[in-house]
Amino acid sequence: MSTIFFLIQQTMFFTIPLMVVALGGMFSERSGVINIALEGIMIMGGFFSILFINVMQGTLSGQLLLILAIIVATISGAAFSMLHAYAAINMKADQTISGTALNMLAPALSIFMARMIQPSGVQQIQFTNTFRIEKVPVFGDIPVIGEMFFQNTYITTYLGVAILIISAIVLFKTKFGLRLRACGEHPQAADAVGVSVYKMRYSGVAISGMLAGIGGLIFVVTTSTNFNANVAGYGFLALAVLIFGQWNPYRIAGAALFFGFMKTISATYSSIPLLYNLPITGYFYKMIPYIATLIVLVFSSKKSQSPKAAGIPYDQGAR
Amino acid sequence: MDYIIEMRNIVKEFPGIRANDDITLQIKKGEIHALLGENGAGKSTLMSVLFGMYKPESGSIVLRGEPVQISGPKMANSLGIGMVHQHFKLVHNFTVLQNIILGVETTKNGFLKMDEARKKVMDLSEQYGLKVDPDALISDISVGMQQRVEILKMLYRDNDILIFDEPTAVLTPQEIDELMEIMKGLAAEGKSIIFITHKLEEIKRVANRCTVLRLGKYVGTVNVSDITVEEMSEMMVGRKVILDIEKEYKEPGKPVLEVENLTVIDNRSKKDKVKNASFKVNEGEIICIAGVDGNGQSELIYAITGLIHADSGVIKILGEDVTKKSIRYRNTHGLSHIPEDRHKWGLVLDYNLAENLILMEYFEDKYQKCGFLKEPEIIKYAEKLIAQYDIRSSEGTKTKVRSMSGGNQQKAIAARELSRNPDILIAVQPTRGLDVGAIEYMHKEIVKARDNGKAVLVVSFDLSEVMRLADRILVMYEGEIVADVKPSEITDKELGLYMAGAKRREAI
Amino acid sequence: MKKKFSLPDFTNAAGPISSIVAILVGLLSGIIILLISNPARALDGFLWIIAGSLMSPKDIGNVLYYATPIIMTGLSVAFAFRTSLFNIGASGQFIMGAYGAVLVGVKLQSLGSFHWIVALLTSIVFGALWALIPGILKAYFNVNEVISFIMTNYIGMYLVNSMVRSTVYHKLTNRSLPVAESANIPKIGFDKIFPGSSVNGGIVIAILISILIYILLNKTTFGFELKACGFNNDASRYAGINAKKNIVISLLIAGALAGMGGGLLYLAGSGKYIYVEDIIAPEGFTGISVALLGMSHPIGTLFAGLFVAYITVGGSYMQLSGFVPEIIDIITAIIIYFAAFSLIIRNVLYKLKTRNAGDKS
Amino acid sequence: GLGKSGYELALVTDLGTIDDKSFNQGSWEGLKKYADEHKKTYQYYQPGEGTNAAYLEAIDLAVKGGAKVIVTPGFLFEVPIYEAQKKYPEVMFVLVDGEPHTEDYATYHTEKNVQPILYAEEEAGFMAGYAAVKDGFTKLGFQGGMAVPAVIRYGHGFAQGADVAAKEMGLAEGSISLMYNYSGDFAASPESQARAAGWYKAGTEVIFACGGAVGNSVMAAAEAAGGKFVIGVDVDQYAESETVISSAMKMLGNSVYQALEAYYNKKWEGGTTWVLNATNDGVGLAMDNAKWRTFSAEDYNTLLKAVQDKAFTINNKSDIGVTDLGLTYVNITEVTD
Ligand SMILES: Nc1ncnc2c1ncn2[C@@H]1O[C@H](COP(=O)(O)OP(=O)(O)OP(=O)(O)O)[C@@H](O)[C@H]1O
Ligand SMILES: Nc1ncnc2c1ncn2[C@@H]1O[C@H](COP(=O)(O)OP(=O)(O)OP(=O)(O)O)[C@@H](O)[C@H]1O
Ligand SMILES: [Mg+2]
Ligand SMILES: [Mg+2]
Repeated sequence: MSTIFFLIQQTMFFTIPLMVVALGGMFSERSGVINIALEGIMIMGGFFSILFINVMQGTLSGQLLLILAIIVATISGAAFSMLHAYAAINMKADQTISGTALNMLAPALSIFMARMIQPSGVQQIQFTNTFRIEKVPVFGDIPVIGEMFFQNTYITTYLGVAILIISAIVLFKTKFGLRLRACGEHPQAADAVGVSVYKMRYSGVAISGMLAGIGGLIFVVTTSTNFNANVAGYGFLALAVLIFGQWNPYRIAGAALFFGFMKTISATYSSIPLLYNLPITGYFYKMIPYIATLIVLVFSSKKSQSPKAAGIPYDQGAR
Repeated sequence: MDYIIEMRNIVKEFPGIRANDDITLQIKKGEIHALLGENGAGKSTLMSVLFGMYKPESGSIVLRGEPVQISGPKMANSLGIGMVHQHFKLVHNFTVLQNIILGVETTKNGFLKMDEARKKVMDLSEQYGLKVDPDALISDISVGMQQRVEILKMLYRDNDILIFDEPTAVLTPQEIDELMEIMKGLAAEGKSIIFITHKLEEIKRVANRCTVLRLGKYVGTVNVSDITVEEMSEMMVGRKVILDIEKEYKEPGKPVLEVENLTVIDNRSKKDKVKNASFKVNEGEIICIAGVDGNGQSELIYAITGLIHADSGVIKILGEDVTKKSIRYRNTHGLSHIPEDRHKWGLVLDYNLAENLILMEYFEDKYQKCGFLKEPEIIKYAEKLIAQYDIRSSEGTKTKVRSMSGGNQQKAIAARELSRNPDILIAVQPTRGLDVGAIEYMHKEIVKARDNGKAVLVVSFDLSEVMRLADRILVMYEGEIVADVKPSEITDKELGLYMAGAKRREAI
Repeated sequence: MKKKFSLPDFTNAAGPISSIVAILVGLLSGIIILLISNPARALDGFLWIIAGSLMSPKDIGNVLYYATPIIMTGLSVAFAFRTSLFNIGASGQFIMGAYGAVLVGVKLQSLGSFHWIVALLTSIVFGALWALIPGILKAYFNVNEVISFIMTNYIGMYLVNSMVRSTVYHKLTNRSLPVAESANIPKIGFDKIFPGSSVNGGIVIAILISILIYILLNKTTFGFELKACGFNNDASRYAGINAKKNIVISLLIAGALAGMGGGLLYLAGSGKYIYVEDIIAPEGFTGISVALLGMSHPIGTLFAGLFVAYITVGGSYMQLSGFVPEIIDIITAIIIYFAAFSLIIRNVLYKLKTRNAGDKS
Repeated sequence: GLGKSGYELALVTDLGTIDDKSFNQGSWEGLKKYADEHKKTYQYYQPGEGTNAAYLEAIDLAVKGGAKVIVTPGFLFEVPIYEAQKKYPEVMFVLVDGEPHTEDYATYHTEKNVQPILYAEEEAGFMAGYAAVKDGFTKLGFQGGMAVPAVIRYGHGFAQGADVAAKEMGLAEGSISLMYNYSGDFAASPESQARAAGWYKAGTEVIFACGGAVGNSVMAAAEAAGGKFVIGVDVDQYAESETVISSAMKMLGNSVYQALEAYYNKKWEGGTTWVLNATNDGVGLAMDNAKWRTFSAEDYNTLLKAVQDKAFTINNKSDIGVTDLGLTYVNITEVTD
């Protein structure tokens, strides 16, 4: 039983950042802008928020500091994503190109800035993790559920779940969501009924920036004690989760869970006797999440549909 | 004055072309005003200016006596102007209801309130006889219903100036009748309607006045009751147009295309789209397949041309069973195909004209050697076709097809398919969206092929086209061939009954 | 309209011109960054970027050496783009190719003067086979290629690590064994022309392949089919082209190109080994940048690869003025960012041209 | 004026950066300290890629930049320095963690201008493993980074130290468990965090984290698990996490500092290898901020003395596996690849 609790807790460490970032990507692509810059945005969000923690941790600590850091990550991610929005929306740029450029820019820029800002001239940014919650009051004492979901956790886990629910509601139940989706499917139709395609696309990209920024912070805080200008390819994995999740919030959550669980198995099989004793090599375990994803895709891709207008710059004049 | 809307001296330029050159258009309240002109005359552009999608270089718009600057569709809507676009602007994976409310949603605390919207839509639908299913996805409904959705969109916004850009090009005769009635009803209620169409008899039927454009310039405005169809078309083209085809009787030769008990089942819905269809097309004969859109015509043609595979039955070309053969095999063994959707199937829009003209033959020894393309040969051939079929474009063989007008794109496809000297020519909706001049040309080419002993199979939703072209008419209804008649033996009305499924032939 | 005289055809030249504009903007931003970080030495630093790689034959040789693998991965990405496929999996194909080359380079020492050829051919086959998986998944199971490429990047990395350990492992250094001398690509005299550098016959192969790909795409029926599929899958089906087969072949070729890039680098005789580390080969991602800067044109990609290598070598000299080499990455990123604006630049050029034409008529 | 003003002291990094929490960083800190104290100009250079040729180019660059002494951390420089020592006879090289040799290991040769420095990491690891078992831990873990020789020697020493301590304490054979893994990289990652968390969950009490930033992931896992510990590496890492109980150190900075001092004081000992071990205080266990429960400073001194006196035979081969060490008290679960 406790192994199961453990697996669930660990799965969250992989799942939450992947899901949050993929949901961000969903808003961007649903508005019609392909965002392969998620990796770069995560790095920028991680950079500024960890730098913020690094600077502030003398005076602040715990959840308040984390919440402020989340705000910093949100703003910096959104700001960085505007470079992509400007290229994709105003300049009608090829979205793959500008995304690639930002993925290249982010690590170089954050190393450069870290070296400039930090007195020691190093590129890593240290922080002390004062954010873990041993046990959530009240909820943590509920039998089974408490141990599974409310012990040894971070507020970012609940933030992730909240983001999922809010994303789904915003996308499907609000005026904003309806208009956003229209812009990603048929921008001419949206334009013809007076919806500003530019505004919606800017909003979509900005949300993707915010969520990817947050995702960068979550990634670093839960897995390390310093930031070194990378997020280990999780931005690209989030992109894969987005596609795997077929641009739908619930499916994205499912895909992130699936992938996170597979990752957990492959990283922790050595402490699960049942798995350790199987005649399977460590490298194979490392490959399992990726192979499993491919296999699932083979069976689920036949009817996969991306937003129709994603990746196509919107030109008012064109028909 | 008592014009509800006046567009004065509108000039609109695109790179390299003046699409609207000093055009004036005056619409009276409560009238149906037709806008007439050849392909590329500037009709859609002018309407886009009125709808705020283009900003004109010069000119002014006066609405109900007040000069206005229309900054965008949103403002146009708020001024009461609505538009049904030539290419529908509907989100394919939204429901009917979602499409109607998009842009004018009612919300409570930021959440959509669909119930009120639904009631209003249903009321309007009842009041104007515009039958729709509010919860159906656009991708699942017929073109006719999609158009009703577009009209409901305007009514939902309480628009009283309604623009219809070529609304009938995609409708069946019955649907056209319905639309005409609806338009008359709307006008009677005091709404003003601008109606763009290439079909002069429709103008005759519903319009009060008609403004004619030619090559971006204003030609004149006339009272429809004062003018004949012939005069109108002369005004538009600048010369006389002969739409009636001179076709001599020809005894059909041996069968070229034979379809036996063909059945096609849709992968997704598992419904049979074509049921047990059998027919023959003979040398020197034009067979037209009539029917309401969505009754299996597309699937029938796809199966014959190999784009989808037949679930059962046999297809023969010149006696050879090709049911299991590849598309390439059929194309090289006597089959030519002018597809219904020229942008989806017919052309590689990013290829230039020459490349598109050899799209079906690039692999032939004429155009390649050891896998290398023979460029001089290709250019020479393309230039020959361009001259022969009068394909107009800005840069000749090098023109990107994307930048060509719809009519000329269609000509390019026709040139390519006809010049391959096929045994069986299949043409689907060959004149869709073309102006009368281009239609005249297209029809001539089809008849010429027949006269040269080719077998021709035409699919059309346009009854007048069917009546004019066909030596024999097949009617498809729900995947079955329900009639096989000669045009001389049947009236439009009777044909309509077959198409609506109200009548079927007794036995085959 | 009669043509009396006409402007050079800027619409066709717009590609190169917009890339050049992007490069200028990128370099300009480079100066600004240098000025921000150390105004006193900014000019020094900038001169290094521009001229550092032209200082000696050795440096020029190294530009050619660094350009070789990224031209290949660039061609791989560009080629797939031509069929409308985004080969974000060049990294996996690259490392697979590298492994194939190293395997043959280490194990089959008896091949004599054919050794390097067999090793290189193996890298091509390994790269191609690795791209075959996403190709088949795309063509026959509709699996989005971006996701399967990302997955095969990781799988390829782990697989190569595992195979290196079981076949050609040098435990003391945790990397692959050195390949035999005979497996190194011949220097064909470049060691005399550019003494001290690592350049070898690989660059000639890369250039020849670029030209070959250009011919393949633009002069052959096969290229005609591939591009048609890329532009309009439906229309090419209508024209009787087997689109599925073309997707698979296109990715096979893309994989072969990236795999060959791995072969060319690991057989360069510069002391390159496959490290058993869990890091995805960066050459694949550089290939995306190179392809995009080269506007997915084979010859453009060739020049883009040379350019990226050129400022990278120059950029390492910049360290002499106290600047970190990351600045080069920043500059390259900015260049690519502005390269994305080519559509706008093209439109401006087009307007200039048509206005001019309009004036004359 | 390209390249006029020079840098007298230079460091060329290998695949890592100067803040890799490993030998690049340690060496750089020693170089910096000396340079700052003695007002020397200094700079580090990053090679274009990880090949012998690229390392040589970076050395060329450093020489061009006016370097008199070049520090090259890591065994990857063994072959490049073998070339460079002849190419630049007037430039001094400090080769940390290696000795110059040819690519095929056939010829080892150190010129007068090269000061190779080797560390007995196995001794540091040995002391860490010994102390851990003496402190009462029986469930240990070793989390290496890439399996490079220095990391392997740390790990093997750790296992041997634990084995010896268990024997001394009269514990039963196989009573010490050791989870053993090389992560394959030097980066913090969720995978390493999860692996360590799994070990802790399954009972592991203390993990010797020996792979640069991989250690940060282990620390994150230890913090999350609560009541679990980490042994740091190379430098005293107590400041990085509450959970760091001690660190197995090698005096990278010191030795680089000393080599530079020797050069400027005309006491350069190039041509012969410095082997830094417990005897010459080149390696050790961090005790100043240690949080051992029972293992005291006194215990450490006894241990150190014994190691210095070579009282234990510690296997330092890096081309064998940990299970080849033939340990009896330690039950090794090797998480292999
Ligand atoms: N966005 C555009 N950019 C450039 N040229 C355009 C654009 N839209 C229209 N044109 C040009 O303007 C002219 C008028 O086009 P428009 O679509 O208004 O014609 P139309 O009368 O509606 O024709 P049709 O009967 O074929 O619908 C055409 O020559 C066309 O090439
Ligand atoms: N982005 C554009 N740039 C230049 N010209 C354009 C553009 N979009 C459309 N056009 C022009 O608009 C004209 C009409 O295009 P369109 O495809 O609407 O033709 P159409 O006759 O209306 O055909 P359809 O039957 O498909 O409605 C063409 O002449 C084309 O040159
Ligand atoms: Mg029109
Ligand atoms: Mg038209």
